[in-house]
Amino acid sequence: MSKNKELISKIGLRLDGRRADELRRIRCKMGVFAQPDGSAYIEQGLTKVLAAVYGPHQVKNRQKAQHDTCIINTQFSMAVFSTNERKKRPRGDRKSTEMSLHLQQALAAVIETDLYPWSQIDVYVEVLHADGGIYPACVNAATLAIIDAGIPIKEYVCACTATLANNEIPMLDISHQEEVLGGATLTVAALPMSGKIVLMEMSQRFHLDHLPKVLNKALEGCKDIKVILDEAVKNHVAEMGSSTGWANSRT
Amino acid sequence: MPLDHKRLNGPEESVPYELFLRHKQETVEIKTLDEVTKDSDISREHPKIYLKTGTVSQAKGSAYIEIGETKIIVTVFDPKEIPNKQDYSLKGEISCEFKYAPFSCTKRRLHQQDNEEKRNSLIMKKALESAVCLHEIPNFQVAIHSLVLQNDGSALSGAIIAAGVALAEAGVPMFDIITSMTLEICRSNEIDSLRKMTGQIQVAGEKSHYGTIIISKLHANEQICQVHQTGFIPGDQLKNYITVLSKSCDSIAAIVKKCLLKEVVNHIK
Amino acid sequence: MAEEFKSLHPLKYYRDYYSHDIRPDGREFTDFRPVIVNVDSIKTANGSAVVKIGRTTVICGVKAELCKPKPDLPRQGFLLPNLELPALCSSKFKSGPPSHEAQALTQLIADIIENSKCINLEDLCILTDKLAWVLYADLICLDYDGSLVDACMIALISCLKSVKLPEIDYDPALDIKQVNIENMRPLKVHFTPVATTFAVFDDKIILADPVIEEENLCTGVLTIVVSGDELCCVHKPGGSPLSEEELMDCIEKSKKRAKSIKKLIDKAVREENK
Amino acid sequence: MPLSEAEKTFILHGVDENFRQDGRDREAYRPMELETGTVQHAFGSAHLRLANTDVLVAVKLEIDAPFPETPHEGKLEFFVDCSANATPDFEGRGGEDLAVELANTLASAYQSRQAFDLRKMCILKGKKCWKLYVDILILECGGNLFDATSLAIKAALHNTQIPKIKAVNIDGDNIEIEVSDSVSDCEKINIENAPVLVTLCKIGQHCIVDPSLSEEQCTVGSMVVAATKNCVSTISLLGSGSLHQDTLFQFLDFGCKIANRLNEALMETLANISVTNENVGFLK
Repeated sequence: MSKNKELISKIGLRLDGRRADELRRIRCKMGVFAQPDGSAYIEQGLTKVLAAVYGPHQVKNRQKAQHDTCIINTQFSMAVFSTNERKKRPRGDRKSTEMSLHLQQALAAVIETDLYPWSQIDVYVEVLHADGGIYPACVNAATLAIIDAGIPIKEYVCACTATLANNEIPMLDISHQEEVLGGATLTVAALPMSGKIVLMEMSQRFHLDHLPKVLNKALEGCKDIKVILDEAVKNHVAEMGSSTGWANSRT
Repeated sequence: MPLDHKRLNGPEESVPYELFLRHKQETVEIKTLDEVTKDSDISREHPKIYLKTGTVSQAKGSAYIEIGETKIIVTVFDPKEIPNKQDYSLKGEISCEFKYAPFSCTKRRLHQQDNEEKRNSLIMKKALESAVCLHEIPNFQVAIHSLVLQNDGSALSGAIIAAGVALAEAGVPMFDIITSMTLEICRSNEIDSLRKMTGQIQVAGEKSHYGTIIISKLHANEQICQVHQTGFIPGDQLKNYITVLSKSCDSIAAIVKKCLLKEVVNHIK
Repeated sequence: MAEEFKSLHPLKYYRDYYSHDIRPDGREFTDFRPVIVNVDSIKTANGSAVVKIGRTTVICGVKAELCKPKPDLPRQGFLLPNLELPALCSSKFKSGPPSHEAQALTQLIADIIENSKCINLEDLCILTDKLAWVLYADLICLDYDGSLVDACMIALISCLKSVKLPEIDYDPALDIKQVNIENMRPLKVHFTPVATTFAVFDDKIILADPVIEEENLCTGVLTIVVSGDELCCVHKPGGSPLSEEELMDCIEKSKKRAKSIKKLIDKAVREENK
Repeated sequence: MPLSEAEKTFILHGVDENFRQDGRDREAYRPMELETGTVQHAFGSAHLRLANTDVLVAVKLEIDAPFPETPHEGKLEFFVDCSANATPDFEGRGGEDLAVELANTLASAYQSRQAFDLRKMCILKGKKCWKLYVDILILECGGNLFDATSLAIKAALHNTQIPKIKAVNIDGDNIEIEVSDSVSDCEKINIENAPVLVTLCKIGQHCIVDPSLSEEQCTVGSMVVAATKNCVSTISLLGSGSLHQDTLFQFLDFGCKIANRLNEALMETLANISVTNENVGFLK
């Protein structure tokens, strides 16, 4: 665990100059594309993800249609140039299938699926640049895209990663460099308003004593992200609204 | 490359011996571009073609063609229902497979279809789609398989001509006779000037390769149903080339007609 | 009428013929179809042959390349036969990776070649542990009308007999290879194994050189490979049991046929070399 | 979405009058936005948006051994990925046919030595060369994919920085290549002759360029012409259907003319793009 010690310097700064509980800069935009029903772009540090939502629409494969709920269909894909080493295929490998599934599970927790029986919602995410925390960025982007599409959700679903630095300090929003150097990474997808955890995944062995600390940190991160996303949504809606002139109408 | 468990595997790596030839031969006969385009006889200059139907007894329709030294065999089977199709489609489909035999080229070909073969399959499919009355075979698929036994240029054109004849023999309804011709343009030497470029129908020798034009033609209405070109050719010259090719297609149409007539006469007897 | 009857009641159609001691194509039970061998028709290959037995057509082409011998067999080159049953030869095959049938037959052909020792793999070695020839012998069935193994073996052997390899000057110290294509030498083929296929119909009638319909309807198939006077291989994948007597009778017939086929191959190769 | 006969007639008449649905004339493109250097860790990249068509191109470099047939040439490979973001039809392997067709057309357009000289990519004859991976990601499909992609590729290649080779150490079969890691010590690729693809559509009696999705439905025949400076490097008919020879020639002339114009506009834009600008990517 000697490597771990270098993750935070004596004066409490991380490799990229952040403090332990700081997120990377998040920049996002909704409504990037015209053709999908909803789309969003998010940058968390250098990690960049595009998400597009189509639907709700008729179920493509009729046999899969459900009479009481809608199907959430997700596809995770990584651009071949998104990593340092060029990838051979953008999708179809085990990791991306797993990612699609996890994304689907996180979204199923918040979307009001019972409002759309016999229908299907497609959520596609495309990673343009991978620099750690791919899954959280995908979840956050997908949340924004779903809001952009106007699909009712129970609340935001946000995701964040956390780890333990120097065996004592919990650390938030891990970059790729820290992932490589550090130990176990905890990925949490949560509903920050109700404080419920939707999905939790651990990359390595981890002492149970440390779990509460790290988990709390990750949940705090989710809450911080929610604030940022919320603001982005409000700005977007205000922008869209003002362009249609709703703020000025007095009727 | 992943190991092929379904075939016998030899050494991991082998190289063609042609790479180490002591005397590199100049096999390409060279003509300057001006000569070619001025030469009014060029339309008759396409290589000798031998065309025969009914070569494969197991198939519904088949044809064997020789263009110069190029030898191709094409078969057509009975229309089958389109596989993995959920909705009813008003138009039929064509599926084309274009394959070189492993020993057909100077360099050994692998068993799996490579990019060139896939591209040729696609060009062949597009060309034949406009010749076949697809609306007469709704919801059905006609499979066309072509195998190049020896390649000496114009393989794709040969496959298209032979496929047209094989389709006719199989009784698939068609709008017209389809023909095709390839023009390979070769460079006399390494100087990259267009003036030095030479043109000639059907030249072997991949080293001096400069560009290729292939057209495919339906004759009753003078329609060009497929054109594909590579190389770097000035627009006006390209038009000349296409005119030349189009003329040479006309003379092939006569051969195709003769072959089909023979087939019909044989059938009546 | 006959065509309709044949496709509706194929078994009865054939039985009716057989009860008159004749086959639908006019042959007697033990008659073979005519064989045509054409050698060296593919110029891009190092050796090639097209063989027709009746309507069954097989083309074989050999491409020679250079490689390093295997470390455990440093004095040997490679001969890799491979049978393709492409979708174009019969409607029962699909394009894509080789079918089970193609894989099984490829293995059978490779075994026959190895057992008969018709090619000495050491002839293919140029320099021990450094350089050797690898001969890719690709057999492609162009028309599948029964007795495929027979056609494949004739095609492969005539093809190997037509193979000519250039002389190579190899300097192992500098790793310089020089190929002299003006000096082409033929490959030595020591033996001529010939395969003969029989079909057993209704457990009793033995048909020589069956066509595809006969193969499909019969109750057992038997392939005998003979090289000169020696028996190389008997391949009988299940089906009707045969008595020893019947078996010996088949072997005798195969021996006779092997002689005539060998003559045919040699003649074809000799004419080409003239 | 399929169009009705009346809608098709409307489009047809518009083309006849040289005044299309969106107010363009027959030779006009829709507005384009181009940004280079969008993908930070690629050697070169470009992001092009043509109306609703969105294409991202990144160029990656690797050191590889050249093909034995062309020992003095580098390698160039096009890979097209149709993202499902563009349309749900592309999910899974749905976009593969289009991707292969596009990659093939690009490969044959860049095949000629005059169009793109791969000999510059050779490091050591017969042993080492650069391999260029041109990866194209299609993020949104609003018609006219071929043109947009070719422009983006040309811009990405213009943006590409090939590191200089510092030293080559040969030790028997072992060849080690030292690559300069300084950002300033790079070479540019000459893209002067790199072809531009122009999709031409015949509607009624006229040719148009840059068809929108609804115009694409009205065409009786369409063709891609790859050209620069009046030299054609690839022509290919799209879809099935046939043309008369005269129409073909009309296409060719028109295609060359438009390609020249496009190429000039692109080269001018590329010359004026400032390198220092912080890129905005999708945030704009």
